[in-house]
Amino acid sequence: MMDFGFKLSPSSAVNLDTVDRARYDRLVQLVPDARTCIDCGSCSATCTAAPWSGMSVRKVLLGLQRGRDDEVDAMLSKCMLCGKCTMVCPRGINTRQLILTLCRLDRKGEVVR
Amino acid sequence: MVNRTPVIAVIGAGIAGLEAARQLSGLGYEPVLIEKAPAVGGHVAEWNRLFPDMAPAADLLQSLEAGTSGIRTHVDTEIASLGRLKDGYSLILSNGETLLCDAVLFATGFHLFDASRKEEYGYGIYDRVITNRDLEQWFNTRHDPRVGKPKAVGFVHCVGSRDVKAGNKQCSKVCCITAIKEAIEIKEEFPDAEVYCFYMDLRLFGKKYEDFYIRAQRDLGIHFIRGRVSEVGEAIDGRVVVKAEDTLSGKPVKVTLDLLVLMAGIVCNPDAQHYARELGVAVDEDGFLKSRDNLGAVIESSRPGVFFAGACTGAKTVPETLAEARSAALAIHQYFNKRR
Amino acid sequence: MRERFASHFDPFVIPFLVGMAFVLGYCLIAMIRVILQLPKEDRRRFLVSLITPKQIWINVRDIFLNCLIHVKLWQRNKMLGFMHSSIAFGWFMIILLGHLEVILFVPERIHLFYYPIFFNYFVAETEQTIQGSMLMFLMDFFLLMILSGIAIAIIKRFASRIVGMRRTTRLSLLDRVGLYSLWAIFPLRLLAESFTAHISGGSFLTIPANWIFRQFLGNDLYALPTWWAYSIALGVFMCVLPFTRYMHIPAEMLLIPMRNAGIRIRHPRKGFASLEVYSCPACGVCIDACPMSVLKVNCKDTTVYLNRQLRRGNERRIAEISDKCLLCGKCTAVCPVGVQGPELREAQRARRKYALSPSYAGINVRPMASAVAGGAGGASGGVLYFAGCMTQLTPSIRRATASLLDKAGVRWQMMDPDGGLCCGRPLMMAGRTEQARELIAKNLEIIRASGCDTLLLSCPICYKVFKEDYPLSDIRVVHHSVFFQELIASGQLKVRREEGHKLVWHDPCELGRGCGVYEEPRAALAAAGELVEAGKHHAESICCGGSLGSLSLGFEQRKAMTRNALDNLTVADPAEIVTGCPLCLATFVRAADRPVRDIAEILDTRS
Amino acid sequence: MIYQGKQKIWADYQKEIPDNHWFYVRSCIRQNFFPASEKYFLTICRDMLGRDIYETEHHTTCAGIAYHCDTIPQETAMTVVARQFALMTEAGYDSLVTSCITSFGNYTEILETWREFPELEAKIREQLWKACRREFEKPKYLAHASDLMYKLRGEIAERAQYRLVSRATGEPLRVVEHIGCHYSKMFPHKGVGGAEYPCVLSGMAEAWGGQVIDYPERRHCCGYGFRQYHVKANRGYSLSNTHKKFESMEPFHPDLILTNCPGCPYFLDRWQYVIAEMEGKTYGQNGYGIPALTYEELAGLVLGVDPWDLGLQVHQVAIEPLLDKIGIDYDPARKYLGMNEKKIKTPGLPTTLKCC
Repeated sequence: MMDFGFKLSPSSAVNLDTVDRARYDRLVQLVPDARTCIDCGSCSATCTAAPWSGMSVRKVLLGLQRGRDDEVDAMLSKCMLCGKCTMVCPRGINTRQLILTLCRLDRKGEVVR
Repeated sequence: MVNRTPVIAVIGAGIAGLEAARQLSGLGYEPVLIEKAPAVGGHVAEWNRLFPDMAPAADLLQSLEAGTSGIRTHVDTEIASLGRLKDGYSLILSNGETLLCDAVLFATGFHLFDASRKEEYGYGIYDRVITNRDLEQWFNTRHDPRVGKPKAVGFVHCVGSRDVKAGNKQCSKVCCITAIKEAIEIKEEFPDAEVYCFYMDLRLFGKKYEDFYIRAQRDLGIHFIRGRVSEVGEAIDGRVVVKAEDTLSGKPVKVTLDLLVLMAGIVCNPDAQHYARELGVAVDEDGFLKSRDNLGAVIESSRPGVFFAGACTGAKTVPETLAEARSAALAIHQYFNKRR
Repeated sequence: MRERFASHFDPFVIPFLVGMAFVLGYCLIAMIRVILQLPKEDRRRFLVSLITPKQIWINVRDIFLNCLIHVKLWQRNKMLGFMHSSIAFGWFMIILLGHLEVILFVPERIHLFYYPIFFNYFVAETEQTIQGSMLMFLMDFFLLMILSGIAIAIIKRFASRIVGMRRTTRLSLLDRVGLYSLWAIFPLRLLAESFTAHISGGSFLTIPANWIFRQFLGNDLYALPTWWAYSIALGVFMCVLPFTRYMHIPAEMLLIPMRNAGIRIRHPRKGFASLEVYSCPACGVCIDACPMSVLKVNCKDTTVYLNRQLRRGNERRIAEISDKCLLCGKCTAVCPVGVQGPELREAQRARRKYALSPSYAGINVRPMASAVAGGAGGASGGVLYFAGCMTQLTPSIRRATASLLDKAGVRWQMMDPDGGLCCGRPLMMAGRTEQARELIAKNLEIIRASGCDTLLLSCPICYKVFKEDYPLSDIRVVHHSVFFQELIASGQLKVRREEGHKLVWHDPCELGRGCGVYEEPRAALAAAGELVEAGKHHAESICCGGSLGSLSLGFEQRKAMTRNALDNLTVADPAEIVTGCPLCLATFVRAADRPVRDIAEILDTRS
Repeated sequence: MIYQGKQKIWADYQKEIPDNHWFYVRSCIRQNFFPASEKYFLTICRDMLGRDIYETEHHTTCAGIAYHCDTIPQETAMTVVARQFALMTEAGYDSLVTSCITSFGNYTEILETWREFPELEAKIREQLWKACRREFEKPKYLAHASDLMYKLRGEIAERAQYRLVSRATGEPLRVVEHIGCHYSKMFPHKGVGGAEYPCVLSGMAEAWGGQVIDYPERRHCCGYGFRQYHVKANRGYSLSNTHKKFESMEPFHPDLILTNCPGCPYFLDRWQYVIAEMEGKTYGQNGYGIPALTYEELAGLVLGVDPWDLGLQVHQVAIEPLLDKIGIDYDPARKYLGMNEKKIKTPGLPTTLKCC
């Protein structure tokens, strides 16, 4: 293929028709409350790990629904399970359970054995 | 004041007019209902079920109509002109009748925003784009080829509300909860469908509204995307391609839907403006009728003897409208007591 | 005295012999397996302890007190204590006396297993000597004792509330077989001995019974069948024993010396863990004790059911039960055997596989370390105060602690003024020990850099992990309630006592049961007001419901537990509820009908 | 698609377009891109339809490109535009028609700005006077050349020698329209049919026998975007925009793309080659591309003008399959003959995109 010195840039748009939500779907099956997130951001604001990975349960949930798995995994990589997010969540979501469950799922949404 | 029973012209026989007329007649007055449409009931008559208890709209109307059975009602009747008299008002109706009355109650309600004015959404152009009213009609009749058996459904909040360019900067108040109600109903009807709600803010202020929201999220998995739909296109199979920004992740999103429901907002009724001008009653800058005071006298106009009930002064829920109708009746009662 | 049969044998002993052989063989193999499954160093330590004289004495004492007398049960519930010890001790005595009889009267038959058990069938007229009638009396006495215990057991089974238990376990089929055969053994023995009492002799129970039976029946035809029935009941019981909760009888006898040797759970299923599981008598004391049991749905997630599912290998339920628990440790505190429910669960959690494992190796703590370097005020020594994650959400604790330290003139500095890393305890609780170690290493770097000699914690969750899992032998790790109590006692901190102001102390799980700190905070509080106790307190205090231990409990369920814990705390109608844990505080504040404060806040306002 | 719904909207967006006496201003770049288009606009209007259209060699750029590239302030552009108005006034015309969409947008924006801020207009008048001693009247009517062509579509259809219909099947050709962004997105009421469903091009295509097809990304920019293409670092972004449009229209199998902007046909044409070279993908039938025509070229074709006189040989995408489909006569041998009927050079053929 010919090199023109520039390339097609990939679209930043999320196509909800094709986005792979397998991990999210399995997660909400196991932790149904995860669906009730209202993106208030309390969890991100209080997060102990946020300074090191931008961890935010809100963004994790959103990223899963938008097919941004790499970002999700990067955020989860520094979570210390300290439980502050669970304490502050106004919807009473058990965010620690959410995170632990998520860590057990592979990209296809299967629980690793 | 003569010793006959005071007559009150109630303009509009929607739920506000019906309830006010019922109360007025109970207080010993003679209300006269004037309705432009061929039947009473207004917008509620077009609706299927009402939040928050999902009660059939027909039940509410039935009880209201039963309460107004003995009241003089002109349907299919417009008002040709209104005039002020020394002690009252005169209305010339389109059926040729002249009505002399001692007080006028505006129960003129609202207009549903004409969704085709938001051209980018393609209402009236794309086959799969309908409005909240169309969907309620479908719930009532189960007949609308546009609905079909959708696998993906979108709801666009704030169509014609909070939109300066559409000429309405006000919030229509009830669309958020209506959208969630309808989304739940659709999901219950078509459990396999993915349902998306595109919202700017979710304003769920009323009793049990938040429960609807949580139910929609947790039990039904309805997707809420914060972002206004910017444009809608039609794919080759006639489905609609919807573009919006998911403002919470800061990314544009695109989704192909089988059905797009536009939550047309509540806008002022131009007829009411017209009548108000004829009577010398003030109209607010948002086009709705202007209350004498937005705290203590929402149901009173700037003129004695002219009262408001319901959505003619701004978007209202059904219970708010009914409460206003009752308080308007009481205010009219006090008005006559003072004159006596 | 004479032996009745020259053959010294009757076929009816066969069921007993079969059962005996089976159960002995089974237990021997199981014991060897458990010992072999221990890690090498644990096994050595255990075997050495078995031949250490002091340990032998302790083991014998503990086995006697726990397995036969059931001291712990007596302390909790006299009725249950009596029931269990009457059966266990009575039975033990009957066996012992049986052997004594054989040794005294027919010592040449001691090699016959069944002789001590069926002595009265094989040997006649033993009551005619002084020893004989004495032994006969004792036999009847202990049989009566057992029968009274059995009677209570039967009542308990059908109306548990009478013996003070709200809930008991639901029995499995084999458990029922075991139970009914156990119930049957002793009445059958009474019958059998009664039928032969006019031949073999008897005492105050058996002779009158024999007399009555003879009035009705007038012959001995029923004697042999009842001995058969007695033997069969014994045989059945012993054959099903390994598969029922009664396995706890032999298992506990191994558990006690092993625990005394300091063995801990290292593997979720093997070795000591399996021994604990089999030592569970399924008495169900933990069901009532468990804070989750406020909601009926959780009753089946208590430790007794964990043990049952572990025995059955039901992985789905094991995972569910392991994740739900608050790890408050109350089940262990009340357990007559001392089964470590939380540790068992943590071990199950640790076994889990993850697709994604966080790593903290990349976190640079150097800025935090250099911020505390050189100790408070530049010199080494002094107090390093680590507030921890949860205290960030309860700034009042942090402020009060700082204020008290200043008032007492302590040289101190903050380890995490702008927030720090987590202590690692929540990861430990979730079974992610490897990750917790990484965090521990990072925090150590900061602590070492500070040069402090005391590490002060206001959060018991942190306190426990710093104390147990951080290699900090040269640094004193102390909870603020203890530290302030010392300052008050030494006069460095003056606290005004407000008479009549009732304060109740809530023992946080991690501080009380977790680290054994009960008295210091009470002493400190007593200096500030009138200390009252909760309904259940000290080791039996009820978890606030907010514990990080539970991985799956939802908010709504926790709310019910919090309310229950608050009801318990307010029985003496205290003016304020005081605790020493930011998580308890935050949890209680939401639901309490009166002020809830940290001990530091109370002391700060009174000093 | 509900056609009546569109008609309802079109009814709301009609503009007054006088059908004679126009002052014509050319585009800066079209003569290089598609040199015959402007020439044939004048030929069709003047010679075939007998209209009076005036143009002068004194007119300059409208400065729209510089304005949209952020290299000059708007006031400068206004003064340049004021000079064009002066030329129009001096020539005795009051209707201005522009060849370029950006010019049209620029003129419209300036007139609208003056309407809102009359003091700015006064200032510009003063500046123009100082600069070149000229005075001007604002045009009474401002139209884009495609507006005028839209107005004349019926007359062209009457004189048409070919219709946009497949000769083989009798089916109407599938036409994709692409409106220049500056045509009506800024001021929907200044364009025929508004901004969402403009009918300026679809009206022509339908009048000449074609069938207009809508596709989801029809509103999207062609990708030119001034700053995107001109700055090489952004050029991939320019290409990506075009690519997005082609991906969206692909399932509809369009026969041709009709445009009314200088840049659009150029980028919709040339980027097809670049995409083919980069991705190995072509969007027309049998490995060809989709021809992107200007409205003048299309009008010329239906009126029977020789394709090579219309300059269709300078398109990257081969035009012959379309000509064959309609049944337009052409002489392949004349494709690369110059004005003097002598052979000019034949371009090299691309590796992926099929060309004749």
